Amino acid sequence: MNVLYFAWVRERIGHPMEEVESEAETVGDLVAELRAREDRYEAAFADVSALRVAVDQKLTDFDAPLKGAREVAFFPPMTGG
Amino acid sequence: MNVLYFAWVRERIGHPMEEVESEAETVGDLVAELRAREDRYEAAFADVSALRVAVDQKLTDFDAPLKGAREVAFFPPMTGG
Amino acid sequence: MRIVVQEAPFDLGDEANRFAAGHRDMGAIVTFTGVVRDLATGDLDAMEIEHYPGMTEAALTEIAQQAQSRWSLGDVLVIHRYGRLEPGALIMMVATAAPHRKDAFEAAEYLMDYLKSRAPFWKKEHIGADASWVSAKDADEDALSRW
Amino acid sequence: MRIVVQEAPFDLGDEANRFAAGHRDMGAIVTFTGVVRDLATGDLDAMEIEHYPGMTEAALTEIAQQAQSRWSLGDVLVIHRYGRLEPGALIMMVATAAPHRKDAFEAAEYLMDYLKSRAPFWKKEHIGADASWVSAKDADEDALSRW
Repeated sequence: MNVLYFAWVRERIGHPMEEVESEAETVGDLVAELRAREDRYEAAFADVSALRVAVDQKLTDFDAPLKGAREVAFFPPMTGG
Repeated sequence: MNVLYFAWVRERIGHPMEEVESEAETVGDLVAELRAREDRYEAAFADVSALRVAVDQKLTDFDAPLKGAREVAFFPPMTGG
Repeated sequence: MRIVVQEAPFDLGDEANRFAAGHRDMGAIVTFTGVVRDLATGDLDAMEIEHYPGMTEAALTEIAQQAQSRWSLGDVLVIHRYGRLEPGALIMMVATAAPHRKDAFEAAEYLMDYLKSRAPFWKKEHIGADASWVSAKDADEDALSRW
Repeated sequence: MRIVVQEAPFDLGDEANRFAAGHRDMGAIVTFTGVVRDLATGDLDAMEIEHYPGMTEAALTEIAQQAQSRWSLGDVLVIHRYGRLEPGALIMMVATAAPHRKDAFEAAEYLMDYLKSRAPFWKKEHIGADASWVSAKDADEDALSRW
């Protein structure tokens, strides 16, 4: 699946998008896999309460299942308007 | 003093303004004097609760004193906006 | 603060742009525009608006000053027309500029609530040969109680 | 309903006039415009707005549809820019048209509250060589609880 990062999450990880092969069942499982990769992922995901997640462009939470998901995005709380 | 009428009060009385010589102490006293004049005044002032009054261009109530007043206006509840 | 009472039409876009251009240090700009709405039956010929020259300007100025004292505002604009207006015509507008959106919204609603029931305007509907004064709504009077 | 996400500037007056012209059967038109506000210190060079192409449009459309299902509205407009904006630039606007002012006001406030915290935009302030992401405000999250 494609994993996207925005704002300071993107800056900490160092790129806006990557393709990830994963059997993770939930968003939380995917986060655990990513954190185990490298320090910059650990830094980005250290405090999950400061993050928001969208699966296939819909806001959801870290318990959400990933079955069939094509796109997962991580970002800080939004500041539009 | 000048007495002004607006909207249906003006239409019932038949003119928008008149000069009135009066020793009335309050707006209510002035209304009583006007009602005693002619049927069209009686018709306009029959239900004072349906009317609003301004003295010298400031909204007030029927107990308001008229001492020194130069302009009194009677009209229905306002419908601006 | 700018208060305008006029018979002539005004251009919403021009007014909104001029108001916004003067307040680029404000984060939030709200406008409200009132339009002459046709009746459900579609047979309104015109809305006639009578006002009380002199008192109208004074009342609108006082309402705008009250809004400025209650909220943190950069500016207030009120434009209100009188005379004979056809369906679709713009009757009036208010605009507020504030550092934050809550102030801009609340002040605009306050201006509208007071302008409805405390500024000396009266509306008369013309339908064919008939004409009738629009009654004040209890809901408009009640709206003042929240402020 | 019209949802626009663009880098280019927009003209508030043109948009307000176009929106109003399409809704002369609505009695009430409300607009909200957000402006890049300089800091108190006056040294903001630019506000950079990042967004999530695709999701942004979907999120704004859903927010607008929610507003239309909750209030009696004739129409909704949302315009939001992204990219680098200088102080004084217009960031975004919403407009609502409704038969009555209460619906137009409430729907516009609802759109703004959701757009602030539920549409995927992120702001970054550039001050000289420094740049920092704007933190979400608790007050903005709390504002959602009233709906």
